Amino acid sequence: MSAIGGVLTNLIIVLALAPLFDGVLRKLKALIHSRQGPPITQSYTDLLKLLGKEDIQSGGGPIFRLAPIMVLGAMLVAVLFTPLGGKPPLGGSGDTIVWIYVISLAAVAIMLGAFASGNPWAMEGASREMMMLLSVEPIVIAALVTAGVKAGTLSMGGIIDWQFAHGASMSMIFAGIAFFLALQANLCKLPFDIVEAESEIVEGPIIEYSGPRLALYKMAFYVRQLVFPLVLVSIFIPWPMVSLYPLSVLVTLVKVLVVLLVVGLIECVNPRLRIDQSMNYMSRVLFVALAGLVFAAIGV
Amino acid sequence: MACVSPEQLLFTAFGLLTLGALVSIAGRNWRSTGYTAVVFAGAASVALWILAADAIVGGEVNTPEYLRLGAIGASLTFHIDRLSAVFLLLVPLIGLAALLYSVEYMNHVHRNASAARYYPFALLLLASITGVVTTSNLFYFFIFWELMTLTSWALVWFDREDEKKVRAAWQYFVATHIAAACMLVAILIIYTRSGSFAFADAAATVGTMVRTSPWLAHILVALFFIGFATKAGMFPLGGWLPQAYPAAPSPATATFAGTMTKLGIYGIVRVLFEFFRVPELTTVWGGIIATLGALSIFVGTLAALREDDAKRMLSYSTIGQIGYMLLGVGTGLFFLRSVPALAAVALIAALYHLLSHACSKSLLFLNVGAAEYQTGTRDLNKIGGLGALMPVSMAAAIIAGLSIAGIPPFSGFVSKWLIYQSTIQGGIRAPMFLILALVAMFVSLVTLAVLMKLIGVMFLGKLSTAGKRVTGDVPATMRIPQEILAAVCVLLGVVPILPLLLLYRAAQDVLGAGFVPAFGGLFGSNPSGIALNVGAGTAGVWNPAYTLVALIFCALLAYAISRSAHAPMRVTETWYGGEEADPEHVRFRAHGFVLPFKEAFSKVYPSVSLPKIAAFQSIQKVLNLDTWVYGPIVNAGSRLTGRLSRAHSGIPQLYMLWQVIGIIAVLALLFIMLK
Amino acid sequence: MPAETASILPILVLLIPVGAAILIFILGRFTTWLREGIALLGSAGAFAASLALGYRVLNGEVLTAFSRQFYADALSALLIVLVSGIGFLATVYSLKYMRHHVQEGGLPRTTSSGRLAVYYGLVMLFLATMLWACLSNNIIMLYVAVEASTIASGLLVAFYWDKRALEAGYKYLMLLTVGITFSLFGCVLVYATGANILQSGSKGLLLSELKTVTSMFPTTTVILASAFLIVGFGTKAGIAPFHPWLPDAHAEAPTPVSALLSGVMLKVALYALVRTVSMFYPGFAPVAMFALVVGVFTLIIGDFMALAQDDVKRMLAYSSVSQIGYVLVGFGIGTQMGIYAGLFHLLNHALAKSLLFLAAGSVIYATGARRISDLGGLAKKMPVTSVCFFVGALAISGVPPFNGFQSKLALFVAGADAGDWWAVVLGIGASLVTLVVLAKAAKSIFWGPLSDAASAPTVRESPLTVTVTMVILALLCLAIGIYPKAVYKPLKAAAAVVQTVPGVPGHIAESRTLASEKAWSPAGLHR
Amino acid sequence: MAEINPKLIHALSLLMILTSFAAVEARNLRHATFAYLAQALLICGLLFAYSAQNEALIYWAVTALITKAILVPLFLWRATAGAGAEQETKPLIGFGVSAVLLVALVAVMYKFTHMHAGLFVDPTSNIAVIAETNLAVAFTVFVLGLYAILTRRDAIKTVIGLCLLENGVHLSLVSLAPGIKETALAGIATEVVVTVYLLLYVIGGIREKFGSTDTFELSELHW
Repeated sequence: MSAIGGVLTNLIIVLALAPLFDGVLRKLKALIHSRQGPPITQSYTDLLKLLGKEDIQSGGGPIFRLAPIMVLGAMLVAVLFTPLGGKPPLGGSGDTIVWIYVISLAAVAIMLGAFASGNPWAMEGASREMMMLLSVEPIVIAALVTAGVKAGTLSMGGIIDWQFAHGASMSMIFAGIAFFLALQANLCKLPFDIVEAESEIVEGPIIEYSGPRLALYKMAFYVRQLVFPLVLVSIFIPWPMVSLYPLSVLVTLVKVLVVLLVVGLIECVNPRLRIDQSMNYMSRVLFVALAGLVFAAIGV
Repeated sequence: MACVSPEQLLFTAFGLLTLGALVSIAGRNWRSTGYTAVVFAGAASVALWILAADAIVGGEVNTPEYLRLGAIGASLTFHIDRLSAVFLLLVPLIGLAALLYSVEYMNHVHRNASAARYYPFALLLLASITGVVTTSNLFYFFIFWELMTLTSWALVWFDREDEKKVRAAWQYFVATHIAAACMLVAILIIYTRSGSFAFADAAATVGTMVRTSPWLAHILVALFFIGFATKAGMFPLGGWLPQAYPAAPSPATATFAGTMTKLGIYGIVRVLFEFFRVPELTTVWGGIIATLGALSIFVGTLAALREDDAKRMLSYSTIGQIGYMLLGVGTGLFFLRSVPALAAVALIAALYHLLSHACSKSLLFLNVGAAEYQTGTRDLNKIGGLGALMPVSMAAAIIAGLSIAGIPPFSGFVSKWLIYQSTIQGGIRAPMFLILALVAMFVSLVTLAVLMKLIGVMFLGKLSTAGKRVTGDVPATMRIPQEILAAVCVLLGVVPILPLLLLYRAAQDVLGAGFVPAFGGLFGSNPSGIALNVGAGTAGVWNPAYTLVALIFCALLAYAISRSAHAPMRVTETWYGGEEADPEHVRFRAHGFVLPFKEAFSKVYPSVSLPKIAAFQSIQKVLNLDTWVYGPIVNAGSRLTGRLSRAHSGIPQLYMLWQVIGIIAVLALLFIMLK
Repeated sequence: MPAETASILPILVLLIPVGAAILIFILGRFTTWLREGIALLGSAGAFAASLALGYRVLNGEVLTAFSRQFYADALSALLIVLVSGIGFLATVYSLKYMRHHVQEGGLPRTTSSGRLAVYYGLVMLFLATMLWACLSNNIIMLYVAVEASTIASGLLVAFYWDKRALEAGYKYLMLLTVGITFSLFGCVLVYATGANILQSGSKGLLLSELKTVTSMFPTTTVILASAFLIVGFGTKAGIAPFHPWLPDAHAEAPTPVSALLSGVMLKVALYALVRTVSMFYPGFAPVAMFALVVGVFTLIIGDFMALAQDDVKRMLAYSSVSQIGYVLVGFGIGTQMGIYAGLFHLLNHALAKSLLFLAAGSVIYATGARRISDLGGLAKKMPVTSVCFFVGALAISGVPPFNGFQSKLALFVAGADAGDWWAVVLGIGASLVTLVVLAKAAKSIFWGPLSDAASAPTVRESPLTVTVTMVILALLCLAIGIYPKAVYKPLKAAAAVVQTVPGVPGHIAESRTLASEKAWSPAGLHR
Repeated sequence: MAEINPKLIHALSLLMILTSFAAVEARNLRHATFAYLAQALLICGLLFAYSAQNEALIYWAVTALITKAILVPLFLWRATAGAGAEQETKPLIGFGVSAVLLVALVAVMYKFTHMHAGLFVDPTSNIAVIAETNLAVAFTVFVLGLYAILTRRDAIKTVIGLCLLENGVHLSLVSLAPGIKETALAGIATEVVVTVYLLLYVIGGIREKFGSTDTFELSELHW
């Protein structure tokens, strides 16, 4: 029953707060641009508006209709595998590898939807999505595997316990840095918002989507904005250990907010990279991750 | 099955398949011949399945000796343990599906060829494969192996007018026979040491040989490994595969991918896990095989990403997936001594991947065949948007594709997850495996890219001109096999406990019952999922049932959210930036998919003829066996031949001079020998 | 020692073809059906008699005649049945084939009838002489029979009497006679020495007697004798480097004769070689070793020469050279197992190579073209021929489930047992080359695009008498390949006749208790 | 039984060397034929001489007279009939060299047989002393035959060489086992006259198709 409770809490917290965090980010960006910017609740209103809008379908077909649902669904499942102020509620039925692949399941759904829409820009977007996946995922994998190697288990709960038990270690620090450097791309923020580059390929994969389905996409992106930082903060910097569950949730969210603020800063001060430039960058980051893995192998 | 003895079942199957082959030789009409073949194969399959069930439930089955060859002491004995049973379940399934599929496919695509060129060989191929996995005598193992090669070769050679395909078949023929020669030498060595061809004696002999002359044992393993790896299509020995697969008709290719190449793995498991179970050997060769497997994974999949011909793409990706199995097998071998539990898990993982890949890859070949059936081409730049017309094939293709790419909740994910877990656990003990694990996990994303390209371009998007003449879906006899295989893919993914139990038994038979820890100890007690434990606590967990429930729940939630405001729907034209454009012109070609990435890795596979970077030249030389192994041999042979020919000048006196010189030489030699 | 019984059968086996030959020479030139009928009857009769003889020998008898001048033990019986059987098939094949060639202007029309009579007469004589060689127990008569077979076949080789045929005929007669004269010298040495040791000329002529005393021969005599015998009979058997007559003769002779030459004559010569040289095995093991070396050399040379050929018949001829090499290797291994394998391969090669020659002949019959590069895509027009040729090719190259595989594997096993690994590895490699050569030839003759030589409207499947013979041989190849036990008993008996080299662990495996009888459980293997 | 006369046999056998050399070296084929005829007569004489010890040899002698001395020369004579047929095609090695080689050869053979005679015949027996010389001669004739076959381009000359080979073998046969009556049988059985006839028949065909009997032109069939 505790699992069910954890599931519901995770879902509710994330669904409720994801747009808020996005609003905070937008506000931050506006301040840096020295604009007034939208109110913090703007993202909620956007979603509500989209839910009411007309649902225009060009590609049609079951895949086109299913894709957004699958995207959000997969993202939410990922939430269930993600620790939020404690153990991941579904940690008993899936470890980090499962987490990675559930995330990539969402990416797959995005691509399928893009293909189904039959719009060349969408397909280009899908192609870029695939490329980003190819260049970013290795880093995430390497970082998490490092954790797994250190902890001797790949289940997130186990890793967190190990962290608390053994404290910080060289390899985990390296892995965390690599994970953080990849975060920008994972969240599809500048300079890595290559997949849906409005000014080039007009939102890429989701170009043909509108109304409630677009809302689902947006929601999924907001959720993603929470999931990755959550993993970062609770696996690589789980401290301080807070025994009281609500408090620890709060602490975690604060840490996430901090991470997101940094992400937002970076986003504001950088131009978009070309895909090959970003691949070069990622390959360098990968070396950091591998360094972490090597340290883990030699037990540092 | 108390009423029928196992060997009766086995021989019934052989008899039915051979009989079917004989009957279908006479076949003129594609359709009728096809149905006859299906009937015979179906009956044989039932027999084999009963036999397999018999073996799984009742344990190992040994048959008495048949066809005793007094001269060399070989006799046809069968030994059916659970490992064989796994294949006895798999092979008829794939073969039957492919045959049923062939009925309409061949009748439509190869109408003007002769049915007698296809069905007899297809049936004999199944028979010989059955023989390979059941016999327990090296001599007959070799015979069945060769039969398998020949029949499959005849299938590759189906289209004898096309010079290119004939050459592909030729390459296949030569490569596999060189491998067979290696195997033969190895078998002879064992025979001379043990004095019999029986597996048991071989195993016993090798055990002693390793102590007496270890180098010989290593040579033995190398010879066997070359033989099996070539058939399995491991890089770089599998150069024939991407040429030969596309040459064969699609159902035949499906059979190859599903059954024949897998027998390479079967051979490696049989021989290395059962004959060569000595620490000195297993650790060394485990490392080698695992490394080669990772190499194969990397190269094969990246090469697949480059291809735009659907079948060539799938063939290359087969090389990659074979790599995963080899990685598992290698890990298992490496830890056979130190961590039995890990060894068992790795072996099971490899076999699991073998099953899932067999089903999904055959299914994909069938899908491509369906597309070819409809459009007449396999070029992904020409095909597009068939999904609207053939939803079944599309759904099947998506399932199979995601399964191979290792996306939950399909079969491929479980097997790959097991492989990752075992390699990572191995990496904790021997860091080398960490790299291999990373390669495996990274490349499985590349696999995803490959198959996204295939699915997305072929079935999704706008209908291409090549598909314009398509009227409806493919016939039912072509749909049903796809549906069956797709179902199997899902089943293997959602209920991992069933295959795990079977493979666990197989591993017990291979490694010995006392050797493998209890099932619960390895895979946890919860029947709905896996909680992997190789001795050092829970290594990882995967519970498809719960995850699926969660996924469905979340999807419903998402759907509810999307419909919450009852937004109206409208279907419009696609938006091309506000311009009127013919979809064919603005269509997204398959070639452009992940192009920068391809360019970054384009030099990986030796047979690529893209502009080369100097750094890769040397690597290509090393990896491309044609240039530095076969080539020189052939040149030397032809040079020798030239010299010899010039010696035969045709002048009688010269020849008589040879006689005289000959007799002098003979005298001299004999004097030396006898004095 | 099996019971010796005097019998009329050996004489019968000889007399039937000889009588047929005489009748044909007398009556043959008048009517077609008469000569063909007599030829058929003659060869069929010889075959029947041989079968009867073989049956009795298989039941443990040794048939002798003329106070052991003729001596039919298991080895002889094997060869006799082989010779007369292939001879019969070749005769059947000849019926249509030779007529066709006469009509196609292969011969001057005026003399054709007479020439055909000569042809059939000579074929009968050829058979008779070969049978004689297999039956003779008299070392001098052995030589005479072998020489006689050369004479009988000489005119057959030069049968077409054009430039190429004449050249081939001259080389054939000249080289073979010179070679055979060497062997005569060897025989004379053996005879003289043996006679002096045995103190009896009549005994000194009989192989069965000489066998017992060879160990008493002085070494130098053994060297001289065995050298001359190997070179002499080896020339006739086509052992490298004494083979150059072989491709010419095989290529230029009428196809049925080529089949006989390659299918059985080489074997008969080899039989003579083994009969004589193996006498020295017990005392002088290196002789066997030497045969092994020569065999390996031969099989490599033959294979590589075959690789270079474009004329299909020459290619087959060279591949015969290499296969003879395999047989010789079998004998050279010298163990009972090796000899068994050699004989087994001898049998298989006789079947398969005759099949190949007949199939090639049927291609020539249909198209008139002999160059592989001129042929192509015939499979559609001549299905039976193409399948038969392919079966033959695979059988020769030792691919299961055909007979060649069984014998080659037995050969390799024997070699491995005797520890001659180098020979085994070279043999396996060479058999790969053979596979490439023959399969490639089959591919380019029967598949790929139609060549213009093959696309002529007259090109069609050969007549029944031609195809039937091929099908029979092909089925035999397959049958023996699938069920080798069928020929195990006679082969083993024949192998037991030949003296083996002592001190090598070679064996026929049946004599061992195999561990494979016990059930197999890998669980018992844990260490 | 009467004792055989070694001197006679020595003389005859030594003469054989000369005749065979003449047969090999004579440029005119008819002269060569005569030389061969002479040698045939010599070998018949030898056989008669031996028959003093072993009367069975008389049959062989008679047969040899018919085949060697009558039939073979007859065939050769017919084969060399016709314009320009007598003249031999120019050989590979000239007279001088051959002469030198011959001397060397005889020397070697004598040395060999006199050293190893014991191998072939019982040294104590009365025929040993004869055998030594005769074997030397026999081997010489044998090698001369080979020499002819190898170095003479003319097909007919090669046939003569073949006959020389045969004579050499026969000589050694009779001198190895003269006392045994089966020897005669063996000798009779191994006459190559039929082969010679066939060869000359084929060579006749070659002459009419190729226009000459030069064996170097017979190289159309090669690799």
